[in-house]
Amino acid sequence: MSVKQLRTEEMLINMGPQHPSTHGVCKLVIKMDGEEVKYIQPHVGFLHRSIEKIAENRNYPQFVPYTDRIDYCASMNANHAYVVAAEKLGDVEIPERAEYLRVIMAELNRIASHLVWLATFTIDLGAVTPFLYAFREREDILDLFEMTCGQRLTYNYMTIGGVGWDIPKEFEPKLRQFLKIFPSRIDDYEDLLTNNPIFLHRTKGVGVLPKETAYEYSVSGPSLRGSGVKWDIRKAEPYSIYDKFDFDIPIGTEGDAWDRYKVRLQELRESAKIVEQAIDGLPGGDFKKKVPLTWKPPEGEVFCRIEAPRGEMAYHIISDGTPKPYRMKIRTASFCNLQVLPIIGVNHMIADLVAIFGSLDIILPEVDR
Amino acid sequence: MLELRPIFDAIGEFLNSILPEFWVTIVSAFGTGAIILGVASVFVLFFVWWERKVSAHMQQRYGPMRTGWHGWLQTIADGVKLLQKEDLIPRDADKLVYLFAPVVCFVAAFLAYVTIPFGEGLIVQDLNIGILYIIAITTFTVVSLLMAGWASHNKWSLLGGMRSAAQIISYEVPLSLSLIGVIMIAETLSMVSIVVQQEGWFWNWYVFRQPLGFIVYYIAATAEANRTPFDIPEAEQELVAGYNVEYSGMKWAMFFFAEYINMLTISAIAVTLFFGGWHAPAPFLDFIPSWIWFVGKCLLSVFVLMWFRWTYPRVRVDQLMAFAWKFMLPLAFVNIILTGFGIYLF
Amino acid sequence: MELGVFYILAAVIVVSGLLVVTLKNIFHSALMLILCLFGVAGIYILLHADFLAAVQVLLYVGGVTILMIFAIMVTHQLTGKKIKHYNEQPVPAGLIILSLLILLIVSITRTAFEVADKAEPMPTVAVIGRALMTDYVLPFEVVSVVLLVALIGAIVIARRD
Amino acid sequence: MDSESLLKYVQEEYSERIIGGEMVKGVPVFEVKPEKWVSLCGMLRDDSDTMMHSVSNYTAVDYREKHGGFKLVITIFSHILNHRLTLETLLPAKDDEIPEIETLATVWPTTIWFEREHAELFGIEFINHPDPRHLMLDDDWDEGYPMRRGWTGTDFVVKPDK
Repeated sequence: MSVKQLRTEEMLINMGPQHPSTHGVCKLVIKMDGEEVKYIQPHVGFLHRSIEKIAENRNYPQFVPYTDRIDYCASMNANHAYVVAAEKLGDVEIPERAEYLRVIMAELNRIASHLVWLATFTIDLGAVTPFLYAFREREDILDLFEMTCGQRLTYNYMTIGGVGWDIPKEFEPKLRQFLKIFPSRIDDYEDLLTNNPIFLHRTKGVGVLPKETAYEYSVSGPSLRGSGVKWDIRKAEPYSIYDKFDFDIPIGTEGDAWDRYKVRLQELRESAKIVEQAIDGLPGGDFKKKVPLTWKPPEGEVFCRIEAPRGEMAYHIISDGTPKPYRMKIRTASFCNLQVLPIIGVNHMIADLVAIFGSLDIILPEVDR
Repeated sequence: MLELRPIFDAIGEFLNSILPEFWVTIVSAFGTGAIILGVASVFVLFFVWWERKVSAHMQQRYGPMRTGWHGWLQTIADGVKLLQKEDLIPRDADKLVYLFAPVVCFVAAFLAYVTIPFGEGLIVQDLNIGILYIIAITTFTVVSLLMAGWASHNKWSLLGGMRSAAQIISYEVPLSLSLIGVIMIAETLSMVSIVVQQEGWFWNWYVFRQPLGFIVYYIAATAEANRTPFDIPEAEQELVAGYNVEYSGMKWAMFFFAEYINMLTISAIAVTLFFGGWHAPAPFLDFIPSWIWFVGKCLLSVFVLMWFRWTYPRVRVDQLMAFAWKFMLPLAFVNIILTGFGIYLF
Repeated sequence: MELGVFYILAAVIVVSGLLVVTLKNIFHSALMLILCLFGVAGIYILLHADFLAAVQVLLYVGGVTILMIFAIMVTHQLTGKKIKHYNEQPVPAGLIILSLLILLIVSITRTAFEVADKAEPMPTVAVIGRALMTDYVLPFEVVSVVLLVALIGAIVIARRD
Repeated sequence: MDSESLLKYVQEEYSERIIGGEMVKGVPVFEVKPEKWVSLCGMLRDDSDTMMHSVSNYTAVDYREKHGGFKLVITIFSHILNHRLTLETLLPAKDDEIPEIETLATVWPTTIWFEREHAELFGIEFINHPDPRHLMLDDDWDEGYPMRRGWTGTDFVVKPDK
C-alpha cells in the first residue's frame, strides 16, 4: 500500500435537493476536506415555474396571485412590489386608506417573515425550541391576515388600485393586543439566544460578508445591513407612504451571522413600531379604486423596487399598451444573496455552512421564480 | 415493605429447590436478562412519550394528545408503525455490517445494566470493578455507530460515524477521569459499596464532596450519549441524520432505543456515584422503598437531560473537541488533585 | 462449565484472529480485531483478572481499534471494497513467523504450568495500583514517556503538510 | 446626485459611448453602444462621481419584432450616493439568431447568474462568461429558448433515463 493511497482526500457531497437545511429545494455541491468545506456550487432551478413567462399571458390584475407564489413567506411584500410598480406604470392614484392598509400588512408580513427566518435559523443551529416560539407569534399575524383576506399563506390581498378587502372590526383590537405583547416576546427570544454562549460561538465570526463583497454581489436587505451598510429602500427611495413613519435602520458592524441575526431582531421591533404608527394614523374613506380586469396601462416601461423582508424586490414591467405586459422581469433579493454563499461559505465547517445559509435568509421560490 | 429483594430471593430459593445448580445459573441469567430488557423497554417507552411531552410543554404546545390519555399510547403506536415499515437495505451497503450495527448498539446499551444497583440488593452482579466495567462496555456503542456509518455507504453516514468516533473517544477521557475523585474517596470500584458509603442524610452524597467531578461527568456523559448540545454525530440539520440516515423500521428503532437506554444509563451512574443511589435524602424517609428513590432520581436526571436538549443550540464539531480537551480534561485533572489534597488533609 | 466457556472463547479468538489476516476488506478486519480482543478479555475474566479484562476492553476496543477504524474512514482510498492484501516479501515474513512459532512452542512446552487452587477471586485493582506505584514505578513512567514521545511524533508528522 | 444632474453628467462625460439618454419616470435611461457596453459599465462603477457599485436589476427583452433584436437593460445604483440609472443596449438578431455580447461578470460578479439566466431563456451568448452552464433549466434542455416571444412550450414528456 503506497503513501498516495493513504492520503486523505476531498469528499464531494451533494447537499440537497432534499436536505433539511437548504430551505426548500436547492442543491449545494460541496467539496469537503474532513469537516471543512473547500468549495461550494449552488444548483438552483428546481422550483422554476417561469412566472415571468406566465406574466406575459395574463392581464395585469390577474397576475397578483402569481406574485404570492414568488415569496411564500412574505406574500404581502411581493404583492406590494407588484402593485406599486403597476400603479406607477399606469399612474394610478390610490386612496390613502389603502396605502395605510398596505403598509400595515407589509410590515406585519415582514415580521412574520423574519419570525420564520428566526425559527429556521435557530433550528439550523440545532435549537428547536425558539422555532416554536417564533411560530407562536407568527400564528397571531396569520390570524390577522386570515381575518382580513381569508388566506394564511398566499394572500392575494393587494390589488392594482388599492387593497382587496377592508379590515374587519375585530382586526384593530387584536392587532393592538399583538403589538402590546410582541416586544416582550422578542425579549424572550433574546433571552434564549442572544446571551447563550453556544449561540454566540456558533454565529460570531461565521460567514463574514465584507461590505465590498456585498456591493459586488448586490446583496440587499438585512444581510447587507448586517455588513454595516445603512441602506434601506424604505428610507433611500421611499415608496408608498413610508416617508410618513418614524423608524430606524439597524445595522451591524462585522457582517457575520451574528450581525445579521441582530439586525433582523431589531427590524422586528422597528416594523412593530411602523405598524403601530400606521394603525394610529389609519384614515377613513375608500380602500380601493376600481381598476377593470382589462386595465390597459399606457405604453412604456417602469422599474420599481421595494424593500422586502429579504431585501430588494423589484419589478421591471414593459407595457405595449395591451392588457397584458410585454415583458416582466422580477428581481428578487434571494437571487443575488444566494450568489454570495460560495464566497463567504468556504473554509468553514459544514455546520457553519448551514448556519451561513440560514443567516442569509434564502428562500428558493424567490430564486427560481 | 415494598422492597423487591425478598421476592427475588424467594424465586431464587424456589429455583434452587427444583433444579440442579447448573440450570439455576442458566435460568437466572436468562431471567434477569429478560427482566432488565422488559424494565428498560418500559422505561424507553415512557421516556419517548415523556420527552415529547416535556419538549411540547417547553414549546408551549401539547404534544401527543389523541392516542390514549394525553397520548400515552403514542409510543406504542409508533412502535407498531415501525414494525410494519419496509426494512430497506441500500444497494451498495455492506450488508452484514449494516445488519449487525444496530444489534451491537442495542446489546452494548444493555450490557451496562449488569452492575447498576436499582435498589437495595437489586443488582445483577456486584463486580469488583463495577465503574470500570461500565466505562469499558459503553465504548461498544461507538463501534456500532462506526459500523453503521461505514456500512451504509452514504457520505453523510460516514461523516456521522467519523464524528461520533472522534467525539466519544475525546469525551471518554474526561468522563473516566471525572469518576476517579469518587473512587479515591470511596476506595472501591464496586457500585454497591459506593452507594453504601453514601448512607444517611443527603449531605453524605458524593455530589457535595465532588461537585467539580459531577459537573465534568454530567457534561461528558451528555456528550457520550449524543444528546444536544453535543448531538453532532446525528445533527439533523447538517448531516441529515448522521450514521442512521439509511436505517428504517426496526433497525432504526434499535438505535433509537439504545439512545434512550444510554440516557437512563448515564443517569443511573450519576445517581449511583453522586446522589446516594437508592438512599433516601433523609433517614426518616426510608419507609419509601429504595428502588423508588433510585428510579425517581434517575427520572429527575433524565428530565435535566431533556431540558438541555430543548434549550441549547448544537455546538460545532471543532468547538466540541476544543471543549473536551482544553476545558473538561484540565478540569478533571484539577478535580483529582483537589480530591487528593482533600483526602490528605482530612 | 468454565471449560466450556473457555473453548467457546478460544474458538472465537482463533477464528476472528484468522479472519483479521485473511479478510479482503480492511474495515472488516478491524471489526474482527475488536471481536478477537474482546474474546481475550473474556479469557481474562475466566482467570479472575477482571481489572485486566476491563482495561483490555477500554483501551483496545474503546481506544486503539476505534482509532484504527477512524483512520480507515478518513483515508478515502481504504473505504472502497477492493482493497487487496498482498505480500511483497513473503520469504522474510515467513521466516520471522516460523521463528516466532518455534519460540512460542518451545516456551510453552518448557514452562511448568502450576495449577492454582480454586482460590476465591480477589479484588485485584488495589494490588495492581500499589505495585505500579511502588515496585514498578520506573517501568511505568518509562512507558508513559514512550507514549508521550509517540504522541508528539504523531503530531509532528501529521502537521507536516 | 439627483436624477437631472446625473443625466446631464453621464451625457457629457460618456457621450462617445452612449447613443442617447432621456428621463423615464424620474430615472435616467441611456442607450449604450453594444461594443462599449462593458467599458461604460466599468467606468460608471469606478467613477467617483457615480460609484455605481451595485446592480439592482439586469434583464433582457425580446424586441426582435419592434427593434430587430434583443435589448439588455441593466439598472445600477450607488448605496453611497443614493442614485440610480438604467442602461440599455440593443443586440441585433433576427429569428433564431443568437446574438453575442461581452460578459459583464468582470464588472459586477452578481451579473453571472443573471447572464446565465438570459443565456438559457433568451438565447443570448455572453462571451468570456466564467460559468456558462444552465441556471434554471435542465442541463440537457434542448427545447429552445422559453422566454423568447412566440415560444409556446413543448409537449413536455418525461424522458426515460439513458
